Amino acid sequence: MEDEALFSVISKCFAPLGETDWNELTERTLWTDFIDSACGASQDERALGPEVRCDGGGGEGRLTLFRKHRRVTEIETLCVPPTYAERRTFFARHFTGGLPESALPIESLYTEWSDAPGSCFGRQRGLYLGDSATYMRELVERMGLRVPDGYSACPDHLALELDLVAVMLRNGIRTEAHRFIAERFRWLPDYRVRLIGIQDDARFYIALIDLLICIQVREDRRMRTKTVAERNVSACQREETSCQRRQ
Amino acid sequence: MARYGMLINTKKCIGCYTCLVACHRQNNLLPTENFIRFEERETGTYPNVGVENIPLQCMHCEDAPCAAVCPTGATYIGPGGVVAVEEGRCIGCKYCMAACPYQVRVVNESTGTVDKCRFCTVTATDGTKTCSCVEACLTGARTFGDLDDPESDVSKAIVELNAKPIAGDLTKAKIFYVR
Amino acid sequence: MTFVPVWGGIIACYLFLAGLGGGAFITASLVKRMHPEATGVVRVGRVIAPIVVIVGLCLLMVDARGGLYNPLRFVFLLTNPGSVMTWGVVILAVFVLAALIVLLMDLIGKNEAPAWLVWVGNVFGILTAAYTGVLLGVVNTFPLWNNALLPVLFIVSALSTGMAAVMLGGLITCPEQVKGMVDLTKVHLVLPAIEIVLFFFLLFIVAHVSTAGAASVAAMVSGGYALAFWVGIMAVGLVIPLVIEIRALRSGDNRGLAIAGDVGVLIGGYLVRYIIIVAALPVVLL
Amino acid sequence: MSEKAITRRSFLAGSAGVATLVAGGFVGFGSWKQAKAAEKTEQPVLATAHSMCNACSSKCGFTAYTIDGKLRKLIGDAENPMCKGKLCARGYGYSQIAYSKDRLTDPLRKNERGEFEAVSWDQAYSEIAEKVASIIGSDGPQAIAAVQDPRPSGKYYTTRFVNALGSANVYTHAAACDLSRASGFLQTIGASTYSSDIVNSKMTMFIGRNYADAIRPSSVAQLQQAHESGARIVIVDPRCNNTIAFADEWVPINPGTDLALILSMAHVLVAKGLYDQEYVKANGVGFDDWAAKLVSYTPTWAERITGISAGIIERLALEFAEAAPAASIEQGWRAAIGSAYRNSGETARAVCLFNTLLGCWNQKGGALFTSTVNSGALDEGRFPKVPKPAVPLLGLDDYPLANPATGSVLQAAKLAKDGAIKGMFFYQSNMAAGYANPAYLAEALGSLDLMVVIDVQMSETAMLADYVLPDTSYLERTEIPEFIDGMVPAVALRDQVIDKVLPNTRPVDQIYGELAEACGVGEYFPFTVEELADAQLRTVGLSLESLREVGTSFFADKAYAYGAVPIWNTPTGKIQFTSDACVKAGLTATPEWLAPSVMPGSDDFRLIGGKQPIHSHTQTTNIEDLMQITKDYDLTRVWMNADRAAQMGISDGDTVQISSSVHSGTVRVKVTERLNPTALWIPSHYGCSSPEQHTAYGVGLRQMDFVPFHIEPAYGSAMTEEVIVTVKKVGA
Repeated sequence: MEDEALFSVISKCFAPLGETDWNELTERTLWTDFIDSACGASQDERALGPEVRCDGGGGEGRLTLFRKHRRVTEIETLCVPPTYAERRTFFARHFTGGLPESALPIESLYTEWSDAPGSCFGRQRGLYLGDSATYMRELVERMGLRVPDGYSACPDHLALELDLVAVMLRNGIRTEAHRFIAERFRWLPDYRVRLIGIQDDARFYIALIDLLICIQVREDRRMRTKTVAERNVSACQREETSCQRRQ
Repeated sequence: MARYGMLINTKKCIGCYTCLVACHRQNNLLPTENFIRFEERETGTYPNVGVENIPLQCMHCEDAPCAAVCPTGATYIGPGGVVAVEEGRCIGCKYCMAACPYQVRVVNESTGTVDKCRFCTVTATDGTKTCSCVEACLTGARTFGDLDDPESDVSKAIVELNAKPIAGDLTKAKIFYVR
Repeated sequence: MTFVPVWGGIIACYLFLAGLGGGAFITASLVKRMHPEATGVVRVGRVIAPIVVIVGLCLLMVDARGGLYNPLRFVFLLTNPGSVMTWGVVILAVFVLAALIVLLMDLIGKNEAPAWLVWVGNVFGILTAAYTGVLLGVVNTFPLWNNALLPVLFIVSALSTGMAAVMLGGLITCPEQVKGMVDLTKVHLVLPAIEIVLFFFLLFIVAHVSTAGAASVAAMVSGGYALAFWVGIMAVGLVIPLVIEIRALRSGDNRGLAIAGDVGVLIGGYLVRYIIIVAALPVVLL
Repeated sequence: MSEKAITRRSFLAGSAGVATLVAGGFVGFGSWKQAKAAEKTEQPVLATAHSMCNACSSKCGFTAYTIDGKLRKLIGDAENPMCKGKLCARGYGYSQIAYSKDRLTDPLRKNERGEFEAVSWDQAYSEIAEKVASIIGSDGPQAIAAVQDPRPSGKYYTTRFVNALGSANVYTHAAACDLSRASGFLQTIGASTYSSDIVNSKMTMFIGRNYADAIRPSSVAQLQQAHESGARIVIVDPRCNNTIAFADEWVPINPGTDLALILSMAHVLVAKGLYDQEYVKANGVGFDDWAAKLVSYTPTWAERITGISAGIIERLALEFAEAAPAASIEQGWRAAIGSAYRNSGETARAVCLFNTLLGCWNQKGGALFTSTVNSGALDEGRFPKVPKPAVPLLGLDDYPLANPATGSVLQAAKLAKDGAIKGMFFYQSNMAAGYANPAYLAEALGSLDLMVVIDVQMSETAMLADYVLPDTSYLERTEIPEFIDGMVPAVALRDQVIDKVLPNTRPVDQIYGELAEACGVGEYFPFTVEELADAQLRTVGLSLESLREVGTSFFADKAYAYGAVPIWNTPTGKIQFTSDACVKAGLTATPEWLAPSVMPGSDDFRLIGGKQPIHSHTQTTNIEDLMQITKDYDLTRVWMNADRAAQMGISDGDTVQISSSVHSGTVRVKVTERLNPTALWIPSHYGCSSPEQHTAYGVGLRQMDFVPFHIEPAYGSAMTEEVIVTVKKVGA
């Protein structure tokens, strides 16, 4: 599965979808393909270009092992997507606003409303239509696209952010896509905390978020240390092999 | 050059917090970032009691202890005698907060820097006619203006009402109170 | 609105470590002069001095979040020569530099550090200790801080904690060298005694000059901080070490007790800063 | 690589399928922000709209400024008679609700497990309609009822919808607000309220009314003006509230005894012949009966009850006589004469009669019946008339004096519990937390077959509902015009300020119209809210367009003039010193002393409530900016008189346990000289029990929890302060 398809699938996991569409998405071959691709993205870390992970010296072997173990459980969780009925219940209880169990995947709700002078609510959190929403709307429009009607309160809905990545990748503007991933998905750790806090079993969604966080962290580092990154490729590969040996 | 100051008539203050919330809105503040602090004083004994609500905020002192102790020069006395904070220099050591005798400086929890009343009208670019607290005050307890201009509302009111800084000559404060 | 202390544990720790560093360096110089053979103890002091001050400075930077998030802003620290904190930065910088060079020369062992450099270290060590007191002392919002006794108390406490730290290090790494230092034990004995006297005067005077001062003192001796004050500072930090030292003078060394006494001095020293920072109440100007 | 069509489908491209995009359009977040900031400082594109606040029921008019469609600033409209150019803290703070994460985003239905789940509008409508049909089928339309806290559109559409279903049962929050006042006034002067001409008065007495803590900016301004021009302002209140800033005297009365004070002042006037005898004779009926009763209400008698010395009572009466007719007792609102005590309704009657003794009706500086303008009749073709329901408003049999315009919503709750009312709709009403004992109300509303709540966030009432329908916030909709009484009557408009923030929310007019459609009575809603607003305005010579321009418009030709003799709209056409209806309802013909139903002893307290200037009941406590003030200043504390506290060994800031017969809770104490020793004062806003309101949840105590469920005889009010509590220091 191509990267763009990977993002497209995750996007659809967070968006309202009809039963037929959901069944089509989670149909066996496509989903297996998605899982493979997800494994790739989280494990061999080559999904989005050259690997740059470097967890420091010394003890990283164990750390990597631990991470790998965690990722294995993540992948296992992802292997069994929720049924349409399960998903509908989850959306009705958690991706609906104003409820004690609300956990809407909308960036504005987890970031500062605005730090620009001349905004009404300043740096408060937990408000719709913050700077990230305005940015998303304008970006989407500048690129010649349109925010769908259902998302007017939340152009910075995770599903749209992911969808935009998929669209960018599909259209071959990869550098921008990578930058977008690095910049936009910084709110996901806070969102992950919210998902952990809900009463229902949110493991499927948490696993997707973990996958995205993993990709974001890598892209962020890559953006910041582009040149260093290239130098480190070989070193990291060495670490990878030594790790495999220990296993 | 103007020398800006304010008069606060506590006899008119009903302690309604309107100035505080208006200030939040005007200056993009966090809910915890209060440029105005209220003190309430009760006098007398039941049933002969008096109540005084005293809003405090940066007094824009001429002898500003905050500016004196600021190690990075982030706090300075700017045009019009307005004590200002240059956020880009502030390291958030909070020495100014300790030095301020009026406890009217606050930490912006989001940036870690210290901030306070800016006499917002002086720097406002959005057509604001006077400080948002003055504009919002329901009872006209606040008057803002140029202390050097004897004809300004604030100068005339200070004379007429015999208003004094809250702590006398302590820091040559430029907010005058009617008590 | 109730008053919330401007600073807390982190800054208390910074003041404590800065004083301790100064005190440790001076202790090392003292030991070198009086017991040149006790090189282990001297080295302990010279190792401790720069390290704790550097740690203290790091704590300061952690507390100053505006700078922590934008480290380049620390460059501006030298731009206001009128600020005690600016002097502090200079003093601490010179001290750390001197102490580091002395330590390096000591470690390399080829040449003794020149006497003038050691004296620079000693002088700036005292200044470092004094600075921590003056930093608070010039703030006239808080009567508990704004008096001439506080810097003196902080200097004595700095010497006391510095000495305790060096002795503690000595007792752990080279106990046999520490054994013979009866004269130093006497100094070590005098400091807590002076501190108790200074503390008494400080509280007595502060309690009498203003209501805010009285309230601050009340908070320390009978209010929310009473336990920390009486048990932490007075008992653990001053009286017990004093008793231990007296006992040591009379009936000889006991390593375990000496270690306990030194640890007590350190705990007490930290609490002195902490409580003086958090118990101080501002003058009410209304 | 198995590429399926689905993975190539994009939300962003719309329906067409794969998107192609302009690569050059990409810009990083940082540069975007910089460009944005530059654009704003260079040329901020401000859009403005006039609208009305919804933070309390005053509905102040303001101009809203928006940048990029987002709210920037609110400025009170100088023209608006409610705000006179100023908004209060709540007005600024509450504007945040539009963007709050706690807003309801989708219609909700409670599932079998008692949890809310999102459903589609159509599903919600059809299920509600099915239940409505089944209730009407089995119990008739009178088993349907609605409750609303009056707002322009809400009031109109709720009433129209319920009437269209064939039911007359539309209630307001009045039973927990001003029901006794309105009902008592109706019995004496035939009007549900009046306005004291404070600015021009020589003396005005406020009984339990508190302009400075329950703010309407124009009222604060009037009071200030009166005070500054030398009017004598007297505050009768167990608590020395913040209005004292503009008052001359605080009369620290024992709560629940205001009736005794008024009767005794009347005694002084009548005994000394210092009342306007001609006026009384010309306008009143039954005065002699009242005068006969007044004989025994001497100031010495009243001193024992009210705690106010006889000398002060006599002096106040004489001052009134001196100032008359430029003097009055202000009309009050909630509390003492509104709904607090067993004698609230009778106190309201006595207030009107006392004002009559002063001869102050429609006199400059007295008590006025100011001018009103209302919408005229509309074209019945476009706005079809709803037939009058066959069965009148339920509850009036049991509480015959209750103002029929609002009814007693508490009796409605009782009827719901008894099964006479089976389906209830709520609009902008947090009945379950604010009107009476929440445990009782939860049980009563829990026995409904159908409960539908329309609101913007999950209130305690919404928590009990079977269906919750998400409303737009007040900034996101246009409503029908609000006609405002006054010296110069006016009309103001709530207009849409920002686009709908949440796409799946709907404005109240649309919700009721669609509900009506689903229930088969859609023929009564063939118009949009704009059409209705415009038609109403055209009956008074305006249009929606013209009112949009100015926000507030005045009817100068209808301005009030002093001196007109009012038409007393009572059964006798006179001011009724005696009322047959009251006798029929089991009360005395003239207002006599009626003790409150409970009285505190020397070891306990009467729990009384009141407002703080930053909150409107429970409605604003979920606003972070406002709640932060509560936290910063520890505003959830209960107030206790300093002497009582000293006796009990309680100091300022101590935590105490408060217990009534039905509830118990712990809270910190503010020890103060500003409170009558028999009272314990609690702010009435806190104790939110809805976890969906993340900011408000669990902060402070809820006054209503302590109040047992009971209803004021004859009048139907909540008697919110008929409760005795004991106080115990925690840890003592």
